[in-house]
Amino acid sequence: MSVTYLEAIREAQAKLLRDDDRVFIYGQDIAGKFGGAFKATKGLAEQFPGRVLNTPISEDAMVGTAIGAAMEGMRPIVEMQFADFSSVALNQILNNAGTQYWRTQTPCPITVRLPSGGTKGSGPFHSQSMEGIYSHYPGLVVLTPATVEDAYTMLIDAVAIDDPVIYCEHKYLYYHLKADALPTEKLPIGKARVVRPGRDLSIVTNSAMVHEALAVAQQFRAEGIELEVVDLRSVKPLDTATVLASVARTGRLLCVGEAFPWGGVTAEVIARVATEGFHLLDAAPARINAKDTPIPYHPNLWSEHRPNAKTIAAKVRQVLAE
Amino acid sequence: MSVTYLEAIREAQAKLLRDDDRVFIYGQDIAGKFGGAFKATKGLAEQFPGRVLNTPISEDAMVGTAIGAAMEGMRPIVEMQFADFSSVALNQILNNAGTQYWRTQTPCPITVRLPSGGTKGSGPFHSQSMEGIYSHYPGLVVLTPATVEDAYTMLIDAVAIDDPVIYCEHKYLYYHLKADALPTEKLPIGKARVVRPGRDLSIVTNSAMVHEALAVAQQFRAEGIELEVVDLRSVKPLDTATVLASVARTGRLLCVGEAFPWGGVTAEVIARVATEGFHLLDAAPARINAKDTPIPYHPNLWSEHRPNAKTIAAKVRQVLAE
Amino acid sequence: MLQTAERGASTSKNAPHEKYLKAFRIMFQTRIFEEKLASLYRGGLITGGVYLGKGQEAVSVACGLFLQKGDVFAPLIRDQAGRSAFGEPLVDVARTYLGSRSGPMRGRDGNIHRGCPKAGQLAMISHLGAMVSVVVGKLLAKRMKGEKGFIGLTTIGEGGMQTGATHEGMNIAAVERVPLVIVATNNHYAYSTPNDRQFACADLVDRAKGYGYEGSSVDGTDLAQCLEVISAAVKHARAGRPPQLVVASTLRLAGHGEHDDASYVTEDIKRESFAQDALQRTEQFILEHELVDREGLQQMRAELAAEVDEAVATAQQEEAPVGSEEDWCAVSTRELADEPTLAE
Amino acid sequence: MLQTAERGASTSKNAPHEKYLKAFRIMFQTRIFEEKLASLYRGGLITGGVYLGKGQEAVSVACGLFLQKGDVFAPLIRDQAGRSAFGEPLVDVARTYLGSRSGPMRGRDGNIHRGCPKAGQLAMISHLGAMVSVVVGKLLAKRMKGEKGFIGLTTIGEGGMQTGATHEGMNIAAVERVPLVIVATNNHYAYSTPNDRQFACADLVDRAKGYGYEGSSVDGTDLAQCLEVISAAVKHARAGRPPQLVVASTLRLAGHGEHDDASYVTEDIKRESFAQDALQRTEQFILEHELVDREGLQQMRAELAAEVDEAVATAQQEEAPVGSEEDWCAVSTRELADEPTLAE
Ligand SMILES: Cc1ncc(C[n+]2csc(CCOP(=O)(O)OP(=O)(O)O)c2C)c(N)n1
Ligand SMILES: Cc1ncc(C[n+]2csc(CCOP(=O)(O)OP(=O)(O)O)c2C)c(N)n1
Ligand SMILES: [Mg+2]
Ligand SMILES: [Mg+2]
Repeated sequence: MSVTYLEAIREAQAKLLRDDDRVFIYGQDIAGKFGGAFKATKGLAEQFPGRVLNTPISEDAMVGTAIGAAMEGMRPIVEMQFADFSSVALNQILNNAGTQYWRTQTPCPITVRLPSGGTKGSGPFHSQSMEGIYSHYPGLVVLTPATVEDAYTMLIDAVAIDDPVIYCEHKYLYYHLKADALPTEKLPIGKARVVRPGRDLSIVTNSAMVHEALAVAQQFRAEGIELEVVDLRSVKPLDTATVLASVARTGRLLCVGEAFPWGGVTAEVIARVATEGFHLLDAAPARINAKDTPIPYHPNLWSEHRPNAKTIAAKVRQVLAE
Repeated sequence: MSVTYLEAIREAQAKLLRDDDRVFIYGQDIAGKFGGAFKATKGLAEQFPGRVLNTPISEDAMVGTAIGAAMEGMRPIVEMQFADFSSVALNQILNNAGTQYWRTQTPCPITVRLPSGGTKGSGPFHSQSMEGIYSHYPGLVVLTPATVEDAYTMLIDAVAIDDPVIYCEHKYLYYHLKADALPTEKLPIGKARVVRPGRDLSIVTNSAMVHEALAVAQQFRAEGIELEVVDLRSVKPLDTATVLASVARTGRLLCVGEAFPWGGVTAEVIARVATEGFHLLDAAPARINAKDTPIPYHPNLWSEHRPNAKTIAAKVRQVLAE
Repeated sequence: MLQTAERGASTSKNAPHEKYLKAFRIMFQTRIFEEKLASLYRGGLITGGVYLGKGQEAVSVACGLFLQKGDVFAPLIRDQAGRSAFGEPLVDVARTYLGSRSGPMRGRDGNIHRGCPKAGQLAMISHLGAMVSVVVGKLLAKRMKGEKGFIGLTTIGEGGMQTGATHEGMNIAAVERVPLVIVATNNHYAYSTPNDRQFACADLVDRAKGYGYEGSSVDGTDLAQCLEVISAAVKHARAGRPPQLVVASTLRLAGHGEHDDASYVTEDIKRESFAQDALQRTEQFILEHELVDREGLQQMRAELAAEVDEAVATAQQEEAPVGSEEDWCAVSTRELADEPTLAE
Repeated sequence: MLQTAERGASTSKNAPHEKYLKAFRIMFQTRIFEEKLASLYRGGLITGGVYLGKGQEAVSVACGLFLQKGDVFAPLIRDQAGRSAFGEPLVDVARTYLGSRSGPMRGRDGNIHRGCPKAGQLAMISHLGAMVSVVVGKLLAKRMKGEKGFIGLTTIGEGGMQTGATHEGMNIAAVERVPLVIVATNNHYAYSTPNDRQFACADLVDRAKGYGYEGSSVDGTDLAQCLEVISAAVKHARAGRPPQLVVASTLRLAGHGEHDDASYVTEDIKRESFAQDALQRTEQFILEHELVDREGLQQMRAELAAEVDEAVATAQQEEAPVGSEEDWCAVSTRELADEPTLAE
């Protein structure tokens, strides 16, 4: 039996509902037989009556309701239908959930699931990666699982955390990623993972781009070049220590991100390495992001808009040549 | 006669209304004798009947209405009462205004004025600096004038630009900054300015922090240390060339920002210098931002939360010591 | 699914609206076109979603039919009929679905996210409700520029009415007293969600009063009623009366999109009067009243299908956009693009 | 500003509500306290804004007075009376305005942005409407946990009703059928903005039906009516009837905040019946009906003022927060704080 990334998310939620009375799931089209636009809650409403609830098309109120429930001791999981629609819930997330503990010392343990990232033909409003925006503000934990195992354990951990968690699950990975079974081990939240050890250059990345990076690393292996790939897993907190240790080993850094180019995860990682690990660098660090336009609908455009194995490889050569 | 930063904003709007029939101003409490929470439109409603309009408390609709008017050929200026409230208009700004031209080739020349930044006693929801969030998404121009002269000319230029502009005016500067007269010259939008030439270290900053940086530079002068201060003026587009030229002169970089520490302008500037000007750096670059908590109400806390002359000076010494 | 004459009784009594046949023609072509789109989708020839208006062609066509040059139309996902009635070329629909670089969206956006603002038809963003205030802005600007006689019409679903954006947009329209018509189609599902998880009022038309709108209800399966009620709303808006809310009742007769088998739609609801197929009802009325005979309809179908086929064929022959030739610049002021070199 | 007995006639006829005197006492103290706050502000002893409830003490006190342990109260900016009625200690108000580190907000937040969620009183964020859905969530959770008999009450202004957040929150409350009471005070100004630029319906209570709420209107200057109508709404919610919308009519009798001279308030509106001072009306009623005599009122004032003075004095003696001792960590899970070293 194999488990997809999407199934891992569903299984994690099933386990959470089973093990903890305080958990409920709140979102659009997640209940009934339907089980969500991506089927991440398929079967759960029937299995856990009254705990998987459909909401009106009201993202602000969905999150506000979750905040209230969390302050009352529950552990709500909010499913956004697409990350992109969380833009209309952003005020509740940043200003209400994010400030609650600091202002009132009342924990606000909500988990907001954001189906994120690009897939073919999804266009400007069903493809966004918003982790950079949520990480900028205080009070939130922002996660971007890149593997089936992490999708599972990090969601379970997210719900256990006493703080608001933005859980960015990548839609492209839903069906593309498979593992043999659900994991029995885990890395704690807040720790990055060296997914492929290397010698010549560190690619630091997250979410779906981890897999592009691995493909590139595989390519370079044939040439005797060993790229190290670091999967950030959590972008806030960001595990600077693991990143610095990697750069210490390789001396070279390329950050790869699927989000827009101004700011975001790649800027933050480079800023940290430059400020805290400047002398570890043997060459200028580099980064590669999506282009600075809305995410295009057409596959021909989309595949050029996001970083891909070709553009990443070219950037790797550039950094290695320095 | 002297002109404050706030008066410059009012005068710019008066001139815009006078010179261009397409301009109107839309916002809460901006009309009548009242003239806005900060009086940035004082007198304008009476002088330009029908062109300075009060709106309901509906930030999303305020921006949506401006978008429609702009697409129809007008040049609306939207005043947010505080930058912080633009969080509930963010969807219209990012996803509607920001994508309009790329998607439909219809220009969307709105200017959204965001009274930004901290002042004493304003607390978590009346103090925010949101330029980092708006710059992350494509399609917008994001400006942060730091002087009376720039407040005036950049607002006039903003309205002339065929694209959506986020104009972040700093509330602390409203009354604190004075010039002798309105400017007769200007630097174009998109260009940074070296406000103080130096030799030993470049402080790259924007908005109110420019003045903290200048104060620090003044302090160091006594010790024979010459700090160069670069005012970014526009954070998107970001004038990398001017920043790099400054770092080329000084070999050392400190970025100072009033926003939250994860991401934002300081991360972007350091990432650009590290990637494009690595070999110009004689020491690790550094940055200093606000703390990673909501912006506190109490002046004792607030003055420690934001960067200040003391913390900036300490950081300068650290970078110089390397 | 074709219903008995009794259920269509209210229609049969009245003389048909002068635009009845024209409306039917558009509805008919819309159905043919949408079936074509569905089959292209099933054949893997369309990337991304396909969203059909099946079941609400009568409401939608009426939304487009009474608009004039200078009016603003902001359709949503189930408005193929309205878009055609407003004058959107069929080929542009095909181009957008098929990703032709010659289409109005040039492959940058797809499917229902299309429009031509210069021609008065806005290109929706996905976030439901966001277009309402944009229409208000267009109307406000027209008034400021001294234009006269224009109106704006936008559509929304019973689900979309629950967004904050719709509320703010509807309210600001009334405050600005712009000539807006908002046609809300309660098709009893928002994706898979039935009405009891969407709102709790007896009838959405009750919202009209709370905004200072004039409200009216319409049987969305009855073309004659749709034409009458929506043309009246348009006329009222044009005459300077307050904004108009029209609430139509229908059942969505397709999946949310073509990827969705809509198995959550209950058998009970399919037996409701609002579950009738507006197109079939219209066709039946036409035959009963001998406005067109069976043969005429056959011929009409052939003509309409030929137009659809031509539009699709044209779009299919056109070139797709090419990444390396694309202009990756999101601002119109090119010199203000941020460091194009950063994005590889 | 004191009005004639005729204008208060409706009140004088009825026997006073059992909580009438208790309510008056709180209103009275609120006025004394707010005058004190205003004078501290004028003396430069308060940093940041001061927002008074002058003119709407009757509505506000009624909002707090019928709530019980286990209920949820989410007050807004003009609810000093309601907060006191709900049990907020005066000293916590003084502490928050004066920035004492011992207050519930410990100097981190100020003035009206205070609360004690553990005691059922939420701490508002500024964004108007944002608290509505938070109350819904509290109520939903209580139901899930098996609690019984609780309700939630939140307040809003006529301006705040125009935000998308209020709309979504009100609607979702009805969908979840939680026992919510929302008391909207139409005090005819939102900061400087009069109603004609805020909404265009005849009466905001007309919104009730469109959400499936029960609606009622109340003269906010008449304490007896406020007690009656709001206690009824609370009772209805507690009994499981749909959410309740109460719309009160008043005039804001202070500036938006104490920095604002409110010179935009027209002379005409000050002559309206809703412009009466609820506290003065109540006092007059009490004297007329000899519930308390003048001397008793004098004595009451002295007692209430002494309590206020004590609260202020206590807060003033307490220490201010100190930046270097502050715990700069926004998450409760300390090990998940992001690199505290980054922030100097
Ligand atoms: C703000 C927002 N949230 C979620 C979605 C995803 N979504 C697209 S269509 C849809 C259902 C819409 O239902 P309704 O408004 O009733 O229109 P219908 O599809 O029935 O015509 C949803 C939830 C969206 N487009 N916008
Ligand atoms: C979303 C949002 N926009 C703007 C503001 C700024 N603001 C604070 S109070 C206020 C006026 C509120 O008016 P109303 O709701 O009528 O309440 P009142 O002050 O009259 O009690 C405004 C505009 C805000 N707090 N939230
Ligand atoms: Mg629907
Ligand atoms: Mg008000």
